[in-house]
Amino acid sequence: MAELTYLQAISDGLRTEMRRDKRVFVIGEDVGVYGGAFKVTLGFQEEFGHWRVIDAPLAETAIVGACTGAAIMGMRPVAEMQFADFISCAWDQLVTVAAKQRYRAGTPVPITVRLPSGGGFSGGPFHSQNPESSFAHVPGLKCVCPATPEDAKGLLISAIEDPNPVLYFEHKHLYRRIKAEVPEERYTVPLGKARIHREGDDVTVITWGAMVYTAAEAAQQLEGDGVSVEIVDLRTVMPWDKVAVLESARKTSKVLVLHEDTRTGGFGAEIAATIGEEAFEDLDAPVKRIAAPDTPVPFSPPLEKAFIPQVDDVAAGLRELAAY
Amino acid sequence: MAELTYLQAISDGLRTEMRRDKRVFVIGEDVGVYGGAFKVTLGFQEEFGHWRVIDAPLAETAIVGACTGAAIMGMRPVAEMQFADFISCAWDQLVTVAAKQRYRAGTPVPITVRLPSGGGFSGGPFHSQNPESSFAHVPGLKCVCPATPEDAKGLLISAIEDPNPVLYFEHKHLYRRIKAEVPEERYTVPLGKARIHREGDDVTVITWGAMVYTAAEAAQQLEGDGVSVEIVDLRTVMPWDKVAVLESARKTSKVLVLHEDTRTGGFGAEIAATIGEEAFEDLDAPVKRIAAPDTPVPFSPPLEKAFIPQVDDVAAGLRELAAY
Amino acid sequence: MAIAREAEPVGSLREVREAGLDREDLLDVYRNLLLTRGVEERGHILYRQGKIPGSFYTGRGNEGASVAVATAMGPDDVGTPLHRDMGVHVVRGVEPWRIFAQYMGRADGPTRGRDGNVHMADAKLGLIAMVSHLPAMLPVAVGCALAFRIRDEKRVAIGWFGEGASARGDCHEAMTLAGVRKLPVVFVCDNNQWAYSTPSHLEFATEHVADRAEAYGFEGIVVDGTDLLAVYREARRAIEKARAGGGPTLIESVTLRMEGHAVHDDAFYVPKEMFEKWAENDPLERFRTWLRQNADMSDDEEEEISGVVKKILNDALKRAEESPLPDTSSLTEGVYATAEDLDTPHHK
Amino acid sequence: MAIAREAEPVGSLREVREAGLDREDLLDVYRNLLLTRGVEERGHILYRQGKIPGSFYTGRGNEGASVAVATAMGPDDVGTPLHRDMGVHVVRGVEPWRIFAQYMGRADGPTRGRDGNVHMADAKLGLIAMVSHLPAMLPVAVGCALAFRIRDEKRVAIGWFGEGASARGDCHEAMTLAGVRKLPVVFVCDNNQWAYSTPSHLEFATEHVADRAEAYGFEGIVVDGTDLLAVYREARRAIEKARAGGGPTLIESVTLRMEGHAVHDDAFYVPKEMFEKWAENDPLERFRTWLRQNADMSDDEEEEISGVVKKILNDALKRAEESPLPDTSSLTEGVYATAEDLDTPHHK
Ligand SMILES: Cc1ncc(C[n+]2csc(CCOP(=O)(O)OP(=O)(O)O)c2C)c(N)n1
Ligand SMILES: Cc1ncc(C[n+]2csc(CCOP(=O)(O)OP(=O)(O)O)c2C)c(N)n1
Ligand SMILES: [Mg+2]
Ligand SMILES: [Mg+2]
Repeated sequence: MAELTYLQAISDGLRTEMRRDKRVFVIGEDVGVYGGAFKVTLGFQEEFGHWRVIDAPLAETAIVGACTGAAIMGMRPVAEMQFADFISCAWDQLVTVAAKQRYRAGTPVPITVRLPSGGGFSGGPFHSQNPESSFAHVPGLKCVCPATPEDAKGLLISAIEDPNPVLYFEHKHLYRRIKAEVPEERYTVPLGKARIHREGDDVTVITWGAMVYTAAEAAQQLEGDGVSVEIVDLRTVMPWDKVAVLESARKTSKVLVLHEDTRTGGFGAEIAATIGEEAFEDLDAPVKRIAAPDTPVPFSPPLEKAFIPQVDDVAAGLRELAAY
Repeated sequence: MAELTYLQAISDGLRTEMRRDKRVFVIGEDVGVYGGAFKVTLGFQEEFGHWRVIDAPLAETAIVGACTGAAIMGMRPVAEMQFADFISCAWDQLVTVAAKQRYRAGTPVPITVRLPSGGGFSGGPFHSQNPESSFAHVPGLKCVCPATPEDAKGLLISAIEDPNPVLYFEHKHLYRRIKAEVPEERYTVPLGKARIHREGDDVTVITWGAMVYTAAEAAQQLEGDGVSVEIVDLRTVMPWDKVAVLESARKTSKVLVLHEDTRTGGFGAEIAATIGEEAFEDLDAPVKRIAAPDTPVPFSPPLEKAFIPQVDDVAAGLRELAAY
Repeated sequence: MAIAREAEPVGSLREVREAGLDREDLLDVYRNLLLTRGVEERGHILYRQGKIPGSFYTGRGNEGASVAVATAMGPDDVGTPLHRDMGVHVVRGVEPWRIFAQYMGRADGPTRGRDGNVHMADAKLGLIAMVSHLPAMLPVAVGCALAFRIRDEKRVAIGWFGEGASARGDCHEAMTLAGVRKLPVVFVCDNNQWAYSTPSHLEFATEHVADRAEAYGFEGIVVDGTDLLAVYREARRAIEKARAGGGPTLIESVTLRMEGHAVHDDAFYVPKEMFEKWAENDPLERFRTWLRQNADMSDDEEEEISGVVKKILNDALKRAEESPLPDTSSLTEGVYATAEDLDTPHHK
Repeated sequence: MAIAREAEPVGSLREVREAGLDREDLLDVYRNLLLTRGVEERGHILYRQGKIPGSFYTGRGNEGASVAVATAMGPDDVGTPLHRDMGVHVVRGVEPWRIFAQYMGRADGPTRGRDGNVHMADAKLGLIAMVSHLPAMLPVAVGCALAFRIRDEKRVAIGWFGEGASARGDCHEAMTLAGVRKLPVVFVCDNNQWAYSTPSHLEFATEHVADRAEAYGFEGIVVDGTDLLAVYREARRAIEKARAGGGPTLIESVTLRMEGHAVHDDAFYVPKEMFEKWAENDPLERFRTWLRQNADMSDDEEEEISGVVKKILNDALKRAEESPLPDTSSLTEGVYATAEDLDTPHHK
């Protein structure tokens, strides 16, 4: 085991899979010579050559569409969006072609799209978004949102191996901030299985990505109040682990759903609605949602801080639930 | 008052506004000489000339982007998508430019995009979708989904008048099937105000678009069982009338949320989650959702019928709630 | 002034032999051409009989070009044909009964009733099912070519698109990527002069779509799409050029869409004289005449081929009508692929 | 072989007068040029001082071209400048202190702290704020031109884009629509030879982006972007042509991005000799020299202008630093516009 940052774990996962499977290739803007805007593929072109680490034109539709074609021809493409925000330029290729091809025509489209996402460093409205909710609504797509280095590696390998189009949201704010021991060998973390980040008895937080750490700090605060908080890290938003969520909801009877994406129509609504529908009799309080407000992500630090759910916001929500 | 079909009411609203306001123009594929794929703008080019009824190239990004520019220059553009499904090709222009311009730069973007949507006639995966949920999640956009001819006209005029980007989802299955008296003069129906389609005491259905009629037929069935069903027609999905929804939820204490779009992450989740959060103490049963399953819209009649929520499905759901 | 090269018509049998088709092949081509038109004509009848749900599209006027390009493809080449390219499916060997089953939404159509019209393809035959959104399949075709390039395979991908759809960004991005990487792809523009009701001059501002090829760093060719053999020759040349590492070509095949956009459209906006003029150049009639004049196709041969085609169509209709409607229990199956699904010829 | 016309360099004062600039104007242009560079240099210092959150971009090398095009615009013309086009904001009259306030995320920046960098514009000055997504503003610029055409106004829209962004579909769709409708729009490609780390030959397969103009039915021009006066002349000509109903032009202004993509990037991938060669053609130095040689700019004049610029910048920095950070109570305001918001100069 080596201690790796979240970013290094992503590189490691990708490199592992590229070494193992010749069908895997990487395509994206500046992924070659430059090693990618965040240096995830630094050194990859040297190792794998410029036909497996492809500097693409500034053309997201071509990148994703070409991945679809290559995947149908038996490759395992991994596209990098320079920022998750730019996936909006390939929306049609994903929802129209990649997502529906298996159902309509029986043709699987095993592509992975890596999406550096999330805010917290004044990236502004176009370099900070968390667009997973939009894609999770589209049947045929999968959405992965790792929170830990270990998951980052294992889930990326699963995503590449998966026979479907998978959007892999890597949270930029975790890139260099989060470090942990990561197995050196190849391993997979299954898509669709949540992880209990912290066990507790009184209130459950359902969350994913960078918010796992926000929730953990808030849970720490609540310890002082004698409230025991369980944190469920979804790990993959689509498919999402309903079983684990309902189990924790039934155990604590009080649930907070937390995400960094904006509130209205965010994926938290699906989770809250499902809990409300399937665990109605077990709830001792309304399922509460904490999420960003319904605005673009603002640039200026005080605004951005007010936008992204903070530890104190979560702690307050937990207290409210505990007291309900 | 004249009896108009839903489709004629849309034409009437558009024509009314174009006569009144020189800034209003129409752009889309085949909207001119042909009068649009559904003939909503039949005769418009003769009346308004070919610079106010513009046959666009097959280029949805250009259409929506050009509307944004023209709107910023003081026009009131109305774009027609040939089918709502094709709006996926203008996703980026809507969510990146139009939706965020007011918040970021203070520049309002008063555009209306007309979207013939919905299934029921074997249109298949690409001519039947109801993409309102995807857009309702994007702060800065509004989503209108009229169910009646009267609303179709009044809401379209409101959409055009509104200083924001408005997506106007017109349900193709209502086009010629639904007729009603429609005032001849100009009038508006406010965005964000639901309409009680039918009053009732025992169970509430929250829905919009073509599903209003499905709900109404189901409610009729339930009358025989002595169950009184209230139907709230949202009319606009964004902004949505939380006050009216919560009021009806509190009155009946049992709520069914119904939509034609697919279930997971559909806007019904937002409504159900909100009711669960804000009317928790008033509920006598879990908020139930009925929606299409998470698949593309299938083509073949038996599959499509199984996909789109039917009267019997809704009636069964209502019975279940009534018996809870 | 066209920038693209305008292709010559095809003359003699010798010329055609040089281009790779012997007499036997030519009779096969004729059979495929008849079958292509026959499938669509029978489809039209089915539609009028109320047996086809939804709408119905044909490629009338484009049969020759679609058959020609498919005939020029190698067995391992792949393509993304569109709604006017029935000939491609026929030439690659899709069984006609499955096409009728597709039209009628039956369980045995290539999409098992999940999609309609020509929104289908048999992956085993090297075809990828089109989506409605035009021309979203072009980047996909380029991706196939990219895979071939990465693996250093001598295979070529063909991407079809309409002249109307050439206005969309997907067309540009696909050609840009193909051009800068010199990928083995041939772009075939079915220029039938109308995009629904919209004439070409409202879709692009050059004389020909192929005039754009140079802007992407490759060659553009304009060919008369009613001249099957000329289309074949140009497609063959472009495909072999791509196979040899010469990069993409854009072939624009000019025809007229001889019917409405779809069955509900009477095409009132197309000048009558235009239809009359192009009716004189019916690709089927033109090829038949050529075969009689240049390849001595006899009455007997002609009759035999028509007979075979008629039988195929009759049998196909019957078999398709016997195919059941899909079972609703299958509705939610297969939205996501499983690992076993990857066990297709292409994924190996 | 370039299809686009290659513009000549500009020579004498007389020539420039003919193009519409008198000596006074030229000194103003010089002032704007100094101010443009000054704003970005001071910004860079602010960044290093930790006063600018997020990242920081400059248009070093492109100051001349951006000032030139903006100078050629008429007062009622509009535009969508990008991240290398600070000169446009300066020429149109955005007060430098507001730019610094924008950089620093202060309440008085044009976006009130909601967006950063050059993601800003003052609508009253005829500019529309860019989004990050490139080149999504081109269809918007075309839409402005469409409004002018519908209302029969003699106004022109300018849409800027980078040579890298020319690969995206938005570029194609915008030019297609502009071309078929002959709209009064001028497309200005800031070709600084790199898109982040990606060289042009991986973005497009022609020698020049402007070679594509013909594919859209209009003229393409390649101009040396370090030659302010040549860019001015070509922009002026194109703008007046558009105003007169002559339709779009695509001007490609060739420069080198003289710094990294953004402040964090040391541009290791750009050959050193390339920087050295282009450093000899610094647009500011080049214009200054020209003014001294052709318009007799004196030491006194030069000093005066530098002094004025320095004072503007100093005052601006001070005022910007006094501007408060936005109040978090404003966070959720104004996602949606109200009817009163439409009461802007453009909406009347
Ligand atoms: C992105 C997109 N927008 C709109 C449509 C609706 N539509 C279907 S076919 C068609 C015209 C296509 O014209 P062309 O590309 O010339 O092909 P043709 O049908 O003439 O063969 C249109 C507008 C579509 N299929 N895709
Ligand atoms: C659609 C989109 N994809 C990716 C990016 C990330 N990005 C920002 S600038 C840039 C390079 C742009 O190159 P070019 O168009 O040549 O402009 P330049 O920065 O060189 O002036 C990239 C890839 C973006 N802004 N938009
Ligand atoms: Mg056509
Ligand atoms: Mg550049």
